[in-house]
Amino acid sequence: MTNTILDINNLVVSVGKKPGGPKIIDGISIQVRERETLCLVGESGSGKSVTSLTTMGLLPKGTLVPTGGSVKLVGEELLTATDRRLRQLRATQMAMIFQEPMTALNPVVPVGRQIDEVLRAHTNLDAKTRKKRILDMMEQVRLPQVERIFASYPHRLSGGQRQRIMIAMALVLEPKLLIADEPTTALDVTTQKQILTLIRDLQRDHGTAVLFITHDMGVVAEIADRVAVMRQGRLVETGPLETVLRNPTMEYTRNLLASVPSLVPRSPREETREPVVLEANDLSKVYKERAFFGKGREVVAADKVTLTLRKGRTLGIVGESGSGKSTVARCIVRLIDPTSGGVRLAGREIADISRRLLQPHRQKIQIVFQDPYRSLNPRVTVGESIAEGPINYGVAHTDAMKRARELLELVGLPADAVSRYPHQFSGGQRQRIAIARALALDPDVLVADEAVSALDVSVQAQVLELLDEIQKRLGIAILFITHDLRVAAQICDEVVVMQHGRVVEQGPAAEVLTHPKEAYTKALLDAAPGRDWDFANFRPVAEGVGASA
Amino acid sequence: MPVMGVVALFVFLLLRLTPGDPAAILAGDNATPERLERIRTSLGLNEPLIVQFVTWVNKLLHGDLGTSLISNLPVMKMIGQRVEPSISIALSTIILAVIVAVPLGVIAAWKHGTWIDRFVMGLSVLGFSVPVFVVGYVLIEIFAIDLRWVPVQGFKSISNGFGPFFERIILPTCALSFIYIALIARMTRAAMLDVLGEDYVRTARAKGINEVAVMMRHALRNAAVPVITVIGTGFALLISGVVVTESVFNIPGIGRLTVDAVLARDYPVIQAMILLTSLIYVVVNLLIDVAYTLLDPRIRY
Amino acid sequence: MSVDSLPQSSIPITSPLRPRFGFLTSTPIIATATVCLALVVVISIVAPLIAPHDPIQLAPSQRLKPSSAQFLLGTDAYGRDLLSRVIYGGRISLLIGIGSAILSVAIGLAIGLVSGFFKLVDAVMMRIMDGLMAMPSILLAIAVVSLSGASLWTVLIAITIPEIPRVARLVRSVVLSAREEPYVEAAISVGSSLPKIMWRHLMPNTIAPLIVQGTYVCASAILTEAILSFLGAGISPETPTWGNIMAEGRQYFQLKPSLIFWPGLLLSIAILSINLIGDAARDALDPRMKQREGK
Amino acid sequence: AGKAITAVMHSDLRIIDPIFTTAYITRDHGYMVYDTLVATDSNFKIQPQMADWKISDDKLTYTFTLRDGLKWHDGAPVTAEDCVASLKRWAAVDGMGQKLMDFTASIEATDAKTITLKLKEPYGLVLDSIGKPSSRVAFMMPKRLAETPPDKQIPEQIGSGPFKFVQSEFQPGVKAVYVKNTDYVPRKEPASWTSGGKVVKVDRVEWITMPDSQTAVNALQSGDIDFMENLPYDMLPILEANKELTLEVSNKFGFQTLGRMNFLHPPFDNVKVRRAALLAINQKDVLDALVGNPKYQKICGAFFVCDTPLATEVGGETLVKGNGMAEAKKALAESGYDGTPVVIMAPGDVTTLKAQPIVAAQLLREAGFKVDLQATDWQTVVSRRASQKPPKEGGWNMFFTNWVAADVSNPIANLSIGGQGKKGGWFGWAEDAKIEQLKDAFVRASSLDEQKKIAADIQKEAYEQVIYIPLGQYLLPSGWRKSLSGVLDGPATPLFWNIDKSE
Ligand SMILES: Nc1ncnc2c1ncn2[C@@H]1O[C@H](COP(=O)(O)OP(=O)(O)OP(=O)(O)O)[C@@H](O)[C@H]1O
Ligand SMILES: Nc1ncnc2c1ncn2[C@@H]1O[C@H](COP(=O)(O)OP(=O)(O)OP(=O)(O)O)[C@@H](O)[C@H]1O
Ligand SMILES: [Mg+2]
Ligand SMILES: [Mg+2]
Repeated sequence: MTNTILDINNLVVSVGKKPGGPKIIDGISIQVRERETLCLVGESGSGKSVTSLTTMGLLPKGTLVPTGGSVKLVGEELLTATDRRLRQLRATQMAMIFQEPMTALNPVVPVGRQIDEVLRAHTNLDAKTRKKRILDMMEQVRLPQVERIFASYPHRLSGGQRQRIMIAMALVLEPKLLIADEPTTALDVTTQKQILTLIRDLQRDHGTAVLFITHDMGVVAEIADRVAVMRQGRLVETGPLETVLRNPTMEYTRNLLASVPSLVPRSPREETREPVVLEANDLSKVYKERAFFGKGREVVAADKVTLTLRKGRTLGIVGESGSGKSTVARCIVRLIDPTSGGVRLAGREIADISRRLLQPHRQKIQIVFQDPYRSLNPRVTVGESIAEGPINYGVAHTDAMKRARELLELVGLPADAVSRYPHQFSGGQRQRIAIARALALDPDVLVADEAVSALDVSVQAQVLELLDEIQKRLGIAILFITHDLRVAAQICDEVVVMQHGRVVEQGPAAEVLTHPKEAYTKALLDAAPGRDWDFANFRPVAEGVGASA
Repeated sequence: MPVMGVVALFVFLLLRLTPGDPAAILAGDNATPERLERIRTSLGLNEPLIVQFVTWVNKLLHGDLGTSLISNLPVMKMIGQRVEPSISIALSTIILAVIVAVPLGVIAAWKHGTWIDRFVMGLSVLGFSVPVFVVGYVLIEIFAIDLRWVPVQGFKSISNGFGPFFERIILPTCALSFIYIALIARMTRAAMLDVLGEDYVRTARAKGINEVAVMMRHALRNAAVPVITVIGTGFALLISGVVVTESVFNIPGIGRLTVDAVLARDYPVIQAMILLTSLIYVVVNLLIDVAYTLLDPRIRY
Repeated sequence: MSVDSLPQSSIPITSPLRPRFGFLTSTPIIATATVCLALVVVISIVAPLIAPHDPIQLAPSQRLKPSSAQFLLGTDAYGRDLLSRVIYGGRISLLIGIGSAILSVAIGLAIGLVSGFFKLVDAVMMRIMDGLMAMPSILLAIAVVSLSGASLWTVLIAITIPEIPRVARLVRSVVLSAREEPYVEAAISVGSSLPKIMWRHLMPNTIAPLIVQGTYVCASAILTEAILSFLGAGISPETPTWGNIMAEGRQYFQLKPSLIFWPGLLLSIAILSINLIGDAARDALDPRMKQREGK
Repeated sequence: AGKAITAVMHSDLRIIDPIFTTAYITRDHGYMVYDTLVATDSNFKIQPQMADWKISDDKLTYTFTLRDGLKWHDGAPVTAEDCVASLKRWAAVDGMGQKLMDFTASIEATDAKTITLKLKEPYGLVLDSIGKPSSRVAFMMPKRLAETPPDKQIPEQIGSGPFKFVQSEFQPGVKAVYVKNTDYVPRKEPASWTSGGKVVKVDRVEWITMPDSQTAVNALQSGDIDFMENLPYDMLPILEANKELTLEVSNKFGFQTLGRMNFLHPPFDNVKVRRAALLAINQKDVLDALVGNPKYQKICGAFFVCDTPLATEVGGETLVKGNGMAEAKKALAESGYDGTPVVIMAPGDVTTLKAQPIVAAQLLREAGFKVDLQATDWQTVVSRRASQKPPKEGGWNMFFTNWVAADVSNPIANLSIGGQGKKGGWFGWAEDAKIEQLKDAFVRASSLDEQKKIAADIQKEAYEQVIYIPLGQYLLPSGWRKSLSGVLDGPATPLFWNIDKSE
């Protein structure tokens, strides 16, 4: 038995100082041992971050207060430790990496100095030794040109590089415990893969205990030794990785796993001869950035993109962040004007007609955005939001509202939701409302730009199911944009793979996602975390293939 | 530059299209209409507006601000005589305000929600609510008349030694700083509160460095941009304050020069002054833009 | 999982737009400020009923009298009743404050909304606004007032004009960021017209910052009026305003400090209250403030 | 650096050509830098200053002889030609000067030191004009300066007076600096008003502008300044208690304050309405509001200043007694006044002009007038009063001003009395042939008695037509620190010669 590094016992965290306040964390117990990675999973808001912040002693003062239980680090109680002692322990004994690499570093201090601060605060080393040690650490996290990066400001580094800096900063004093709170969620799959490997390697070298927080089951399968599942502040289930994935004991865990879409494309639907409703021909978009000094920068965000979408079908656009997916979507919906190329909507060219002439065509193509929290005006009732489109096209207010009720029911919300405001709904519910709004105009084409990316897997599954159902019922065509290959595999008939604004591969989903021709597509698929595991069926993919073969 | 153009045109039109007759002011009593007419002609006020404007702009472009209608002195010289006091007050006010207000704001943000925070904020709101001339009189009454620590009024150039300069500038500076301190302290607090919610502050804390370092090295530096912005936009406020302060403490600065010029319809002086203050404003804000790039490596122009 | 089993929201139906005045009593300080401001406003409104004397009625033989039963706060340099003048003074001062707040917010809002949406208008408008902003406001005000004569209107306009660019810029920046919001794009894609988008989706975003700006303008306008009076470019010396009572009283500063003290006190109370309420309104309307409490 | 006096004058010096404008501060500046041919003593008698004079028996030829040792500040000797040019420039713009020129056949330099003035017919006010103590004073300057057209300001300040102007330290609106003219040869006689020996005992005089009288009073109390020309009345109790200060009225005749109506536009184009206004107004209320101290105010119905040779109270009874209100109401009702609002310009920035409009407005309202009291500043009043347009287009109906007593003590000097109308008249442009006739008769009058009689007639006519409304007289106390001694009385202005300063 190796040493227990972190021992959380029956921890309770409540809101406010008074004991009667609602409990955010309600009696959880977790142990992390040396050289072990414990993955803490659970839906959004389940208390994962609060648990980690409690450990670090970084809970917001006065609002969240640990009211019971204990948190021990190598036998030392943390909940009652003084601020001074906690400061000493941080970085030396326990360190933390946060989710957002973009904002976790101070933008106005060179990254080298930010790491240096740790050494200055906790050691008496002279400047030279410190620098040597930092450069050494930066090499360990496999940063290139360490001298240059040492003196760089964060904004000059990519997201992956920043996250490496964070890791270097966390590990420079070889702490016993590393807490990583969704460290890869904001990164591309390829970068994610690198970071995960890095953490695992470093852990092996330094013998660190890792508490890894994520909601991505793929990541769990990739990295965890043991898994702890949280829900609404309670611990649902813990156990070794294999056990939890193969034989989850709790219903909740089963549901969670079952909701994870499979990378194996669903069985293809029949080819149809339905009419083409949407066509993009050589669509290009160049962003011109004006600069005060020097020449402006030009970004070719979409480069001669051609695609076709038939009635009743779903076309997926996949690709890494920045590959131009959203740009294409926006050009097609004419939220931005394409630089060149054409868009034909139901046979009509709409790429270069004026906004006024465009007006009647708008209703044929509708869009659902990624962020369910910002795509509904918080000051307008749900009903008014949905009815806005029909009213614009001449439907009487009362009729439009009646239609809004019907639509809400269609997307699985009570009809009386019309008079409520968006903030009264969860993320998944809001996304349904956004879909209802898009449907209100009876469009031929629905563009979904990362429409499920922000949602928990279970909710994601529901929304995908809803889209599928609606497509069956109304026969609309869907242009589905996602960076999640799992999602693409489950919903798309055809897939377009984009890189640097260009289409690199295109074809039926089953074809592209199982037998990619292009190296880029292959790399993408390779990097997808947990691709060897078929979560929904509680078995590794290989077994499934073997079984069905 | 277009800004200055707008200002120039605006001021010119404002002055010429509103009533007022410098000739009458010049001539004084028993000015017959004929005499007024002759004076106007000799001042060039009878030319068509467009000619006057072109003449003025043309001179301006050659660095000539014209001649005062009233005192017959070159405007450049009049302004030159008056610049030092105003700049002195403005600078000392900004320095004092920053020295006092920034720590206040930082402390208030750090102790957010406590009585210290409320006290500092209350004080700064108070600073907003008292007219600067009232503050001025009270200061004079206490420190110059009752205690006799400093002279009541006037200005001594710093070339006469720091002592005389300082004792005359300290009261106006304090009076004027009042509102400025209030403004900067509030802004500092708000900016600090924003920054304190940022991820990198949490990161800094997670490193185990002490709170002072967190505040100064991480938070304040990032809060500096909005604070500096407010110093820049507050500059207009400062100019207003300078005008009043110059009256209360009888400081021969450009603020009073302008007020006097407005009252006397001394067009060349008003035009030059408003143009000059606008120019200062533009320059100050340019400097502030430069300061941004120094403070925040992300900002590039 | 079935779609129907989604948790239904049990939060009561409230509108984020409907003014929530709860913040007015959120802390004892704000409550006091609210009461004070209300009092000052009410006093000003009912001035004719409660003022013991005609504030304009001169009695040169009664000048600068100390407090007495007839003149509770004494008289000013023209023998007018100070109490009555202070009571009446609030009318114009508050009118100028509120008027200039409303005017500058309304005009600034219009300019800001339009500039935020039309590039061409923006380019021209913002140059003009920059120019206006660069001009020292008090000098501008003095120029306007002394050149075109001091009346309530000219003073009001003179004080309002320099505030407009600030409001316009504020609104414009809010609009520029708000128009990137997905819900605005959603509105575009469902075919809403520009005016509708502005009115319904952009304008409401500007309300919170405008309330703050408005209270600030209100307070600073009252102060500016006082300063204009001080510089001799204020409203008619007959009509009492807190500003010109003080400006007149300053000559008798050592002789009869109450001439400055009382209007100054009311002025400070009003401005203090307005500022406090403005701050509280911002905190109440800005969801981020609530979030921040937690961080 | 020697002895220096720091003084705060009644206003700020900006225009420094004493002929170009009538501003009193410019006149005061003139007395520092320039000298006059002849001057007025404290008995209103003309005395020699730069020159002695002889009058021919037919009273048609005046010969002025310059005294020895007169030098301009640039070192050149003062010549008769310089003086002739100066007189001509002055006479071109000054009211009394113009009148004098009407009677003058020629004025010439007959030799380097002699100026000969020949009249067309006898004229009683030759010396009174050239030696008049207040605006505009006939100051002497070198010919090259005096040849500047009177509508342009002279380019430099070269006089022959007891002080020299320090151009390099001049900051309009801030300060003006004078140093002792060491070349100046004072007359032997003792100083009396602007006549006599101007013996300068200090090395330097600085005039500092303080726009805020409160600040100036503070400065006087704290010793920042030595002299303050006008003390605010309300501060007197405090200042009187201050042992370090001397408070005195150096201009014993003080000032006349008056209200003037615009004869060109309704309602004051109607004499009945003007009469009603006159009846409504009383001097006591005005003076109480303006001064509020019986020691410094004087109710006086005389147009030509009480206690002077031409003083008479005829016609001003209601003004003095304050019993005209009932009559005013009646008169107004009968005048056909149609409710046209009376636009009164009320300057807020001059202490001695603030009260009059406010009090008058109230009294006029009481009588039944509609009054539109428009707040402005004095400079605006100055510029606006020159406008002959109707009130709606930027004109006006009534304004108030003050004259130093010496400026109004006779019908010729008194600019405000006149009937020349729109062309040559004073603001308000009263047209009244009778007054003009009487004024002509006045200048031809050969004896004081005759002058008195004509002056009384003028006053009667002036009251009848309400040419202007005299609102009483007031005295302005000056204050100085006890370290100053020898401060002289003056007719209009503080005089800086003879003052000594102890350390
Ligand atoms: N400062 C706070 N004050 C009050 N409640 C809070 C605070 N911070 C978090 N909470 C609540 O605590 C609960 C747990 O939040 P936490 O951030 O730990 O969730 P999470 O599991 O990390 O979710 P996610 O996957 O979205 O990051 C949530 O319901 C959240 O609303
Ligand atoms: N308004 C814009 N101005 C300039 N460049 C832009 C703009 N919008 C996007 N870009 C650039 O265009 C490229 C494509 O962006 P786009 O948003 O289409 O990518 P994406 O594939 O949707 O990425 P993600 O998965 O992160 O949403 C990126 O390099 C991006 O930086
Ligand atoms: Mg979290
Ligand atoms: Mg995108």
